[in-house]
Formats: sequence, structure tokens, C-alpha cells
Amino acid sequence: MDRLDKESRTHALLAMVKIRLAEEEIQNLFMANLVRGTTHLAIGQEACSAGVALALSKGDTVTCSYRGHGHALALGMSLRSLMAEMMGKESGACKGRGGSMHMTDKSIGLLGANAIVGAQLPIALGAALTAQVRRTGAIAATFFGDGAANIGLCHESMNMASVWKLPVIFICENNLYGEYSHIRETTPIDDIADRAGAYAMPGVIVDGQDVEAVHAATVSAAERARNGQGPSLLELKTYRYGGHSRSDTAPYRKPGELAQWQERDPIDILAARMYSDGELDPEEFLEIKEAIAGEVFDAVEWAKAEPFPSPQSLEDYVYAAS
Amino acid sequence: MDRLDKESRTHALLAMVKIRLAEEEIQNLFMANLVRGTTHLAIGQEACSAGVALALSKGDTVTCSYRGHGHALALGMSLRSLMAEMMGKESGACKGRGGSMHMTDKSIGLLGANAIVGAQLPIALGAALTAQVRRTGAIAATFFGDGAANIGLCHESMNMASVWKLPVIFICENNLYGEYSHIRETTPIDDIADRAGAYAMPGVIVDGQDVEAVHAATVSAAERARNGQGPSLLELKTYRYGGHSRSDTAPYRKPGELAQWQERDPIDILAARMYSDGELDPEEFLEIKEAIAGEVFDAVEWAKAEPFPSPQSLEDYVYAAS
Amino acid sequence: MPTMTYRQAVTEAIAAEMRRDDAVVFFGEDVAKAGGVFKVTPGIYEEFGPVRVRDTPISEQAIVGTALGAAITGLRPVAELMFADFIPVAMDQIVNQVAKYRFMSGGQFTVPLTIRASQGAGGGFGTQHSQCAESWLMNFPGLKVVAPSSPADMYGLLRAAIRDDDPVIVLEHKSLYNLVGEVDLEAAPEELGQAAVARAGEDITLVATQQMLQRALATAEKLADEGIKPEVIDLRSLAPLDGATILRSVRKTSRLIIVEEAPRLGGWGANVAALVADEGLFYLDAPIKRVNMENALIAYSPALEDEIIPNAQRIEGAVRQLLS
Amino acid sequence: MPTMTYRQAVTEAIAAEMRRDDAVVFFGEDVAKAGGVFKVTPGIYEEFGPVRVRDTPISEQAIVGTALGAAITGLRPVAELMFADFIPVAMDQIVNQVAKYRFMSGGQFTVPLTIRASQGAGGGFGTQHSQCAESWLMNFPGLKVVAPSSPADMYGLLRAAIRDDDPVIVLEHKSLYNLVGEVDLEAAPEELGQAAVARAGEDITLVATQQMLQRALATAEKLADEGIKPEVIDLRSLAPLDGATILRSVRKTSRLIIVEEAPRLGGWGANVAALVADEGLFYLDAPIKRVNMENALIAYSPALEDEIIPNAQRIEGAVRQLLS
Ligand SMILES: Cc1ncc(C[n+]2csc(CCOP(=O)(O)OP(=O)(O)O)c2C)c(N)n1
Ligand SMILES: Cc1ncc(C[n+]2csc(CCOP(=O)(O)OP(=O)(O)O)c2C)c(N)n1
Ligand SMILES: [Mg+2]
Ligand SMILES: [Mg+2]
Repeated sequence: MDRLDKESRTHALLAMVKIRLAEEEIQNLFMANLVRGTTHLAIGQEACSAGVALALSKGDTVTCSYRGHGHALALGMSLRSLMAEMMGKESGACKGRGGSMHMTDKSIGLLGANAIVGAQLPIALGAALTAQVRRTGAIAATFFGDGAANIGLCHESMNMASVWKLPVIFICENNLYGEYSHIRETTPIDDIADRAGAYAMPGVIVDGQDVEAVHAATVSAAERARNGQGPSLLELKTYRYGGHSRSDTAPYRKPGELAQWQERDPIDILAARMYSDGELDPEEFLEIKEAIAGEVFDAVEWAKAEPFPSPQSLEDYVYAAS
Repeated sequence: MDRLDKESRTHALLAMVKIRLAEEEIQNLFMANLVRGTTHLAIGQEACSAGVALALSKGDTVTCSYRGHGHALALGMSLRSLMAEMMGKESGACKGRGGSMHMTDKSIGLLGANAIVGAQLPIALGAALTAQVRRTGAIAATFFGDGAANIGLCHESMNMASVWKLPVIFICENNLYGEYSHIRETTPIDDIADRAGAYAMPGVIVDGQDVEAVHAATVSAAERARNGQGPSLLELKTYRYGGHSRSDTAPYRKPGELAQWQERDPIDILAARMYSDGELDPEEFLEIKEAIAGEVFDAVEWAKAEPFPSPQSLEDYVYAAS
Repeated sequence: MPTMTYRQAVTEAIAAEMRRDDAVVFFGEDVAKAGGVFKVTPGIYEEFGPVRVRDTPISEQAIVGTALGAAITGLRPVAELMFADFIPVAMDQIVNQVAKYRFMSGGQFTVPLTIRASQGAGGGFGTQHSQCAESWLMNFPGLKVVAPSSPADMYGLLRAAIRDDDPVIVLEHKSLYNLVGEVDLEAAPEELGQAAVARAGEDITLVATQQMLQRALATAEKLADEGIKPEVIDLRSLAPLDGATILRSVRKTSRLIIVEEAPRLGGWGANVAALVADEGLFYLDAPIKRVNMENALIAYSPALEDEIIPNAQRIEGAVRQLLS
Repeated sequence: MPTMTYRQAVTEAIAAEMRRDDAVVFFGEDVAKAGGVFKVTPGIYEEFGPVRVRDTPISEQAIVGTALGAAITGLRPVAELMFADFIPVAMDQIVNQVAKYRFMSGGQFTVPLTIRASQGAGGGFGTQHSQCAESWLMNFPGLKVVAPSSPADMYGLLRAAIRDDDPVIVLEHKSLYNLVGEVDLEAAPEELGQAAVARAGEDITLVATQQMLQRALATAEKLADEGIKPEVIDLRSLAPLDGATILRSVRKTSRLIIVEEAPRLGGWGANVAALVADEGLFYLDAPIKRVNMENALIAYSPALEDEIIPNAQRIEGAVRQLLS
């Protein structure tokens, strides 16, 4: 049942590779000071965004956190638009105003990445309310972390979504850490999915490294939501290979933990399945990666040459008239 | 096991009668404009505060909501101090600054009643932290409503108390309504106690009309807390006989609901038990009530005659130096 | 022209906009079935039904966040936060999300969102239910803030807020709910961001809002008998602040007193004073005075509450002193 | 006297007070084992251990509320909120609880509580991680707010805040963490509520804080070569506001420019201007000018961020214009 057809698998594989390669390049750009401030990579977590995106339809919406490049790319944001935004250029998705933490692209339903932990959750409720009032059949997915699960707004959002039977999917990417703290030090339970019962909604634990499992769980939750049965909570068990942000080397994690997770790399898992099902061979895969690397290179070079916003546009977009 | 000895029963009975009679008088004072703004009565819910108070020890602390007169009296606040505060007099517990919604009496461990829904919860965590750091053995009880269970801070407080294994007892007085809304319209589950699992703490449903049951549940939770095993959540099923506040006549409640609850009146339940156990007879009980009515009358008359704070003291207590 | 209370003007404004535009939805705690804690919205639920008018759980953060999400996806929500003292509970959503959403997205979204709340002292509601919130919300570009003082302005400004494509906080003053006045139900909405001359005069300018405007007007009325003619300006909009109207008046009167219910430090009055001290300094014949709440908190006790916010005597005293 | 960074001064101040008084406890997100997101508190956990120094869940409201409860029961907590932009998340606890607790109880409790957070623009952190928070916290009697600008002041004011029996918000500026200066570790704590003359002069008064103070001082330095001598005042305390020091300076210079990183409307600068327009109006030879952030939001793009907050040219331009 979880199995995707070849076309969808290929789509997911491409998305995951694109995220991986783009983010590796973003880290380089950060080190080269072309990306400023801070940046949060989702390398290792690619199956989460790719699997969910594959299960969504046109008109559906997504909100997520600062760790949002993967969601943006999985939903179809162009690499050029993303890279230009990363560098603060006028041709970026948010015209350089947003940056790494605020990847937003209305055209693909990405309502926004948020730099305040948990603040994206109720925004999904609002999008779902619009869908409910307008009877559009759309649903709203909202991604958040294990750490965000402890913020008050997470509770309020789940409760209200359930009471109003809003078509929302709450997607917790449990990567075991909130910044430098292991979940065991901040949360008295291991499975965030166990909190779903507090809101009378289904809580499902999903292998977040398996893009097909993520897809399948999202399809079920989406169906429920579209049928007027209200929200669901999916907990995707996953792991970030890098540090929390910037130059964090993650000294806090247990020795061997990273290697163990890398053995269950989401790209490798899907590629291996496709190999064994005769849907892909290593050579093809290499070509795919090279092609995407080329796209990433192109996007970066293009973005580097793009102009910055003009200082005259400083006050634009503060108010609607502008 | 739940059964109390005669002395404790008598103590609880007196407390409940005192709360009932004092609050009836407060409503009169409100109607007579001697109590201003708003006031929230706990008539019908007396077993909650009386049962918990009986299970606490010296040094333990309590925080609660604006519906706090019962907690104050159960913990031992003097009627005079309470009535003076109700009328905004200088000899009130808070020197007239607090009023009905902020009954606070450090001398009895009542750290404060709060007029912002849910804001009292983390304050109990802080008191518990002091106890933990100082190893005093004290515990902190915090009362809140079914409606407050949906506010973000409630979630944050329960989570953090559990992670730090703080000696806190979370006591939800589920009186079925938050203002004019029935719990079914704001909360997707019937039992708030079911949320305890989200924080790996025990969640216990208690008959909030039975002061002995409330006492027993509190004793268990207190023991756990003092043993360093962390917080518990008690849900006391109860009912307020009056409206939410002021002149609310509670038109929103189902016909017959009030009468049904009044059949399980907390004072009647305990008195009946004491009758049948030969610990009280109707005549004694009448005397008790009359004596307490006298005390209430005295306190009201005394408070009426007390002076208001002087306008010269306007800026007092804003900063510590003052 | 019909006559109605400030309270009814709120109801009428919401109803009018809901009739006009089916994108307008309305929600908050006990606003629907019960018609609101201040009985400000009776009948709205009955007329527009449970899809567009909703009671919420006690979850101010989620209320505002949900309204924001709805606003950027095509609805035009009106969210109520009941007592303005609860605004801080939802502060992040208001100032870091609602106010900034359009900007952070590089203009991809507009945020046509109205947040209503009831503010002010004088009712014996105590320290946490009596504050004025305008000045807490002024340091956030992207937000608009209005504080209507009459039934007509309430009707005109609330409708303008709902129609506006930017987020607007509309602060109602509890003490004015029973104030009666004429309201032209067919009038065009007011323009946001404009102060109004509530009473023309020439000797001194008083700037105030809401409850303090009433007191300033009463003071002006009283002084008129002695031939003293204050000009009283109803600020109406806190953000943006209408400097032109204030400067025009001070240019004429050369004297300025700001009457503000909230504490002086960090209050909107400082912004009015600073504006004049910059652009109108040479109009002034006297120091700019501010009559504010004392440097204290709103106490429950009537003996204190009635002293702590500016009363008629303090306002009159300030005027006399500045004119002397 | 030892030399250290502004960052180290924070660490030293917390450690000094924790050594001195075992009632001092310290907690926040990732402040303990990791030593803080800005690497401001390394070693504190190691020295004082897990009972007194704690990492918390991501729960700003509970952090502040817990600190409040601990403060009224005998501890002297220092709570960190990381980026000052997160203050609004805990706003109710700060302004309706912490600031008012003593008052509402009629003086039964004191609230010896310190809240630290890191503010300011210039680092490319984007709209929600670059704001200055001082002005959001000024309209709440009961709260004290300080913004130290040098290592010595950080050491002196943070220790004073921790020893103070009232709640104090201490705002650190991100751009100053690497600023080096001499710090007398044995000095008595600074007094809260006092501004300081950072550079004496006579031609014009510049009032600023933190990053803008640095820029104001640089401007003064540059102008000195031409014989123009600005007096630069480091405001240090926002609440209370030290009127006397400002008035003393303006009396001497007759000209005032306020340099503020945050937006003009609702900013602290308006309060300084209003104070002088009242008590020092007749000292003035020129309008009171404010150099502020543009009426916009902090953008991520360096091309915009570097333009939006006041830079050296804008400050210098304002000075020259006012002196011409
Ligand atoms: C309200 C708020 N508090 C704190 C922070 C600082 N912060 C940024 S990311 C983060 C950790 C979040 O962890 P998690 O939710 O697990 O997401 P992850 O980073 O693992 O994707 C924290 C504490 C913030 N941005 N907003
Ligand atoms: C943050 C906040 N939101 C809303 C209110 C208004 N309000 C006061 S009491 C109340 C209902 C609370 O219900 P519940 O928690 O069940 O307590 P009960 O009144 O039944 O004791 C509400 C919504 C408030 N005081 N604070
Ligand atoms: Mg995480
Ligand atoms: Mg209730």
C-alpha cells in the first residue's frame, strides 16, 4: 500500500537529491558569507518534506519553520528563486526581505517559513479555515519540530483545529534535538504522537527516513481532513545530519548516533528500493545527481549576479498600498 | 481509605459552609455596588478548595484563578481580611489593590489569584522550584478551570514541571463551562485528566463534590510530589451553581442541569455522611451555620467601616523601595 | 440620522461589513452565541451563522494566528480579544507575525485583518483588566492602531479597519459603551490615520482619546464660560499618527497639553510631544505638558482607581497653569 | 583592571552574583550545558551545577512564569529569553504578572527577577531576530529596563539588576558582544536608572544606547577634528528614564539629537524628546531631532538592513544640519 509508482518515486528521489545538494551548497555560501545571519539545514530529513509534498494537491498550503528550504524545494520552488533569496537579492522569492528563515512562495502554496518557534502552526489553521468557509476542499499542512511541540501555541493550535474540525495536518519532524538539547532533556515522553489523544485526533508515528511511508501517512491524514473529519498529527522520526544552525558542530550528540542514522539515509533507502525493483540503476542515478548539481550550480551563479534590492525600496511591503 | 476522621470532616464542613455563606454575601455586596467590577463565585465547588487545603501542609503554596475566594478561605484567610479586600479597603489582604480577582495572602501560602486565564500555573512551578532548590519538602498546588486547560501556558507548565520533576499538583476544577461556553464547544475531549499522559504524569479523575475524595487524591499526589516523583494532574468534576460572573444568569445551560448537580451538593454530601456516622446531627449543623453566618456578618460590617486606602499611597507597592 | 450607543455602533459596523462582503468572518471567546462579554455583538451569530461567526477556546495566540492565516488566504477576519489587557498573551502573533507577514514575504501577501479589544480604567476591574493598550502597539511598523471615541467614529473607523488591506487593531473603551450619538449608517467609512478637531478653539490645544477626550471636552466646556477657548483634538489614530492636524492646531494656539489615560513613560503622548518639539517647536509659547496616569498601576479600590487616572480637576489645573 | 569583552562581562556578572548569593538561579533555553546560543554563559553550569543552572524546554511563557514564582518565594532568578524578539511570546507574563505582582498583592511580595535577552540589528538575522525591544517595555510601571553599552556597564548593571528587588529586563546588544573594555571586577554594582555622559562636549547633545552609542561616539570623534564638540549621553536605563542628566546636558548645549536604532513611532526617543519639551523647552535653540530606523522593518538583505538603521552618515548629517 505504501509503495509508490515509478514516476512518483522518481519525483521524490529528484526532490530529495535537489534538497540535499542545494543545502550543501547553502552551507558553503554561508561559510563564504554570501548567506548572512544564520541558516538551518534539513540534510538527513529530506524524506519528510518530499513525502508530504508528494501527497498534497494544488490549492493545499504549507507552513513551516526556519528549517524550510527542503519544504520549499519539495513543493516546487525554483532553485534560482531560493538561491537569490538566500543571498538577499531582489529576485528572491521574498525579494530579499525574508532570507533563509522565511522562505515563502505563494505560487506553490508555501505560506511561509517562520523564525519564531511554533508560530507557523495557527497560520495553517487560518488557511484551513478559509478552505472550510469557502468549501474549497483544500487542506493545510504545518511542519514543526520536536522542540516546538513544547510551546504553548502548539497546544492551542491542535486543540482549536480539532474543535473546529479544520482540515489540517500537523507534521512533527522529530529529529531528536531542539537546538543543542536532546528531546529527553526537554520533553517527558519519547513520542510526540502520543499527544494527539489530548486533542481527540489520530497520532501516527512514521518512519521519517522512508519517503514512501511519509507519503502514505500523509495521504491518509489528507483524506481524513478533506472528508471533514478534522486534523491529524503525524510524527516523522528523523534526524538532521548537521548541527542546529550556522557553524554548530553538534558536539552534544552521542558518539555513533550520526553514523547510525546515516545508515538509514532517506535518499539511499529510496534509491536501493528502486534499484531492486528495476526502476533505477546506479549509472542513471549518478546522471540524475549530476544534472541536479548542475542546476544548483546554475542557480547559485545566477543568483550571485542578480542585483540587491535598491535602498529606495526600503519601505516597500510594510503596508498594502506599497 | 478516603474516609476522614471526625475532626477533619468537621474542619472541611466548616470550611465549605464558610465559603458558601461568604460568597452568597459577596454576591449581595456586588449587587449593592460595594464590590466593584466583577466577581466570580465558587458556590457549588466548595469541596475542591476545602479538600485540597486539608491535604496541604504548612509551607506548601497555592496559586489559583480569579475564582479564588473559596481557596483563600479554605486555606485560612480571615473573613475580615477577605471582605475588606472585596470592598477595596486598606485593611484588605492586598490593601485594597487586588480586589475580588486577586485574593492573595502570603501568610497562608496563597501566592495569588490571577485574572489572566492560566497565568497562575507557571507561578506554581516557580514556588516548586524554590522548594526543590532549597529542599524544603514543600509542594505547590495550582488550581485552574476546564477552559484554562486550552491555553498555551497550561501546556508549557505541565511539560516543564514534568521534565524538572517539580513538586506541583495541577488541579483542574472542571465545572463544565468557561464563561458561557460548554466544554464540549471548546475542547474535543471530555476528561482533562486524559492530557496527563502527554506529560508522563498521572491524571486522575476525582469526584469534585466529595471533599473526602478530593482530599484523598490530593494526599496521593502530594506524596508523589514530596518524594521527588514530580507533578500530577487531578481533574475535579464539579459545577458552579451561579453564572460565570457578575449578573450572568447562565441562560446557556441545559434545563435541569443545575438541579441535577445540586442533588450532589458538596456540603450536603458530607453532612449526610456525618449524620449517618453519628458525627453530626441536624441541630448541631444548624448551629454551625448560624455561627458562621454571624462571622460573615461581622466581617462584612467590620469591613464596611474600614477606611479606604489614602490617595497619598497611590504609588506604593509599585517598586520594592515603596 | 439614527441615534445609537457606541456599543451598538460596533455591532452595526460588523454586521454591515459582513453583509457587504462574505469574506468577513468573526470569532473570539464567547462572541457568537452569547453575543460577547460586553454584549457588544448580539445578533451577529444569529444573522450570519456558525460558519462565519464562531466561539473559540480560550486560546488568544491561536485566535490571532488563525485570523492571520485566514487573512492571507482570502478571508477578511475580525478577531476579538475581549479585554485589551489580554493583548500581551497574543503579542508575538500580533507584532512578529501579523505586523510583519506582508513584509517578510516581499509583498506576496496582504493581511486584511481586524483585531478588536476593549480597554480602559474606571470600572473597578482591577490591575489586569483596566489598561489602555494603544501605546504597547505603536513601535511596530506594519500595524495600524485606532481608538474611536464616539458612536459615529466607531462605526466609521471599524468599517474602515475591516475594509483595510493592512492589519488594524481597534481599541474600544469600556467606559464609552453606553455613550449615545448620531450615526449615519450610509456614510462612507472614515479614513484611517486622521485625527479630528473635536472642539475648535484658539487658546490652547488639548490632545486626547476616548475617556480622556470626554474629560477634555468637559473641561473645555467649563472653561468656555470664562472665555477660555481650548481646541480639543481627538487623536483617533495612534499608528499612523496624524502630525498635520496637531501641528495646525498648535500653530494657532501655541500651547499644548496631552491628556492620556495610560502611564506617561512609553505612552503615545510622548510621541505627540516629540513631534511638536521637532516640527512645531517655534510655534510654542510654553512647555508641552502631559497629564497622565500616575506612575502606578490601576488599583481595584475605588479610592485609588478614581485618583490614578486623570480626572477633571487635574486636566483643568494643567490648562490653567499653562495659560497663567 | 582586567580587560574583557561585553560577552565575558555577562558571564562574569552572573558568576559573581551566583557565588555571592546562593538564591541566584539561572535558566533558559540552551544556556546551561551549551553555554548559550550566543556563547554568553559558558562555564556557569559547570561551576554551579544542575540544580541552580538549567536548560529549559522551548517555553518562554513558562520560563518567565517559573522565574516569577521562584522570585516571590525566595530565590533570585536570572532567566534568559535568547533573542529579544522572543519577548513578545512571554509578554503577558512580563507585563501583566512580573511587573504587577508586587502591586496586586499590596506589597506582600517582592519580585527580585532578572530577565536577559539579546537585541539589535546588523547581523543579517532577518525581520524576527533583529529588533530592539526596549521601547516595548516602557509603558509598564513596576518594570525596570536597562541597555548596557560597554563591558564595564554590562558587568555593573547586570549585577545591579540581579541584586535589585524589582524585576529588571537587561537587554544585551548582539553587535557589542565582542566589544572589549576594562572591567573592575571588584567595583560596586552600578546604580540602576542613571544615564552617563559618555563623551563630554558643549555644542550639541546626542542621546543614544548600545550600537547607536558607538556610532554617535564615532561621529563625535570625527567632528572633533573640525572643532565641533558634541556631548554624547549613554542613556543606559530606559525605565526609569534619567531626566536630570539629559536636561543638564541640553541646558549646556541647547541642541538635542536622539539616535535610536528602533522605529521612531513608539520609540524611547520620543520620551526623551517629550521630557525636554516639557522641562527643558526654554534651553532649546533648535528643534529636537530624532535619527531613527526608517519606517520599515528589518530586512534580511544586507543592502537593506545596512540602510534601514541609522548609519554614520545619517547621524553626522543630522548633527551638521542642526548646527547650521
Ligand atoms: C519562540 C522561540 N523560542 C526560541 C527560539 C530559538 N530557537 C530557534 S530553533 C530552536 C529549536 C527548535 O527545535 P525543533 O522544534 O526541534 O526544530 P528543529 O530545529 O529541530 O527543526 C530554538 C529554541 C525561537 N526561534 N523562537
Ligand atoms: C488570557 C485570558 N483570556 C480570557 C479571559 C476572560 N475569561 C475570564 S474567565 C474565563 C473562563 C475561564 O474558564 P475556566 O478556566 O473553565 O474557569 P472557571 O471560570 O470555570 O472557573 C475567560 C475566558 C481572561 N481572563 N484571560
Ligand atoms: Mg528538532
Ligand atoms: Mg470552567
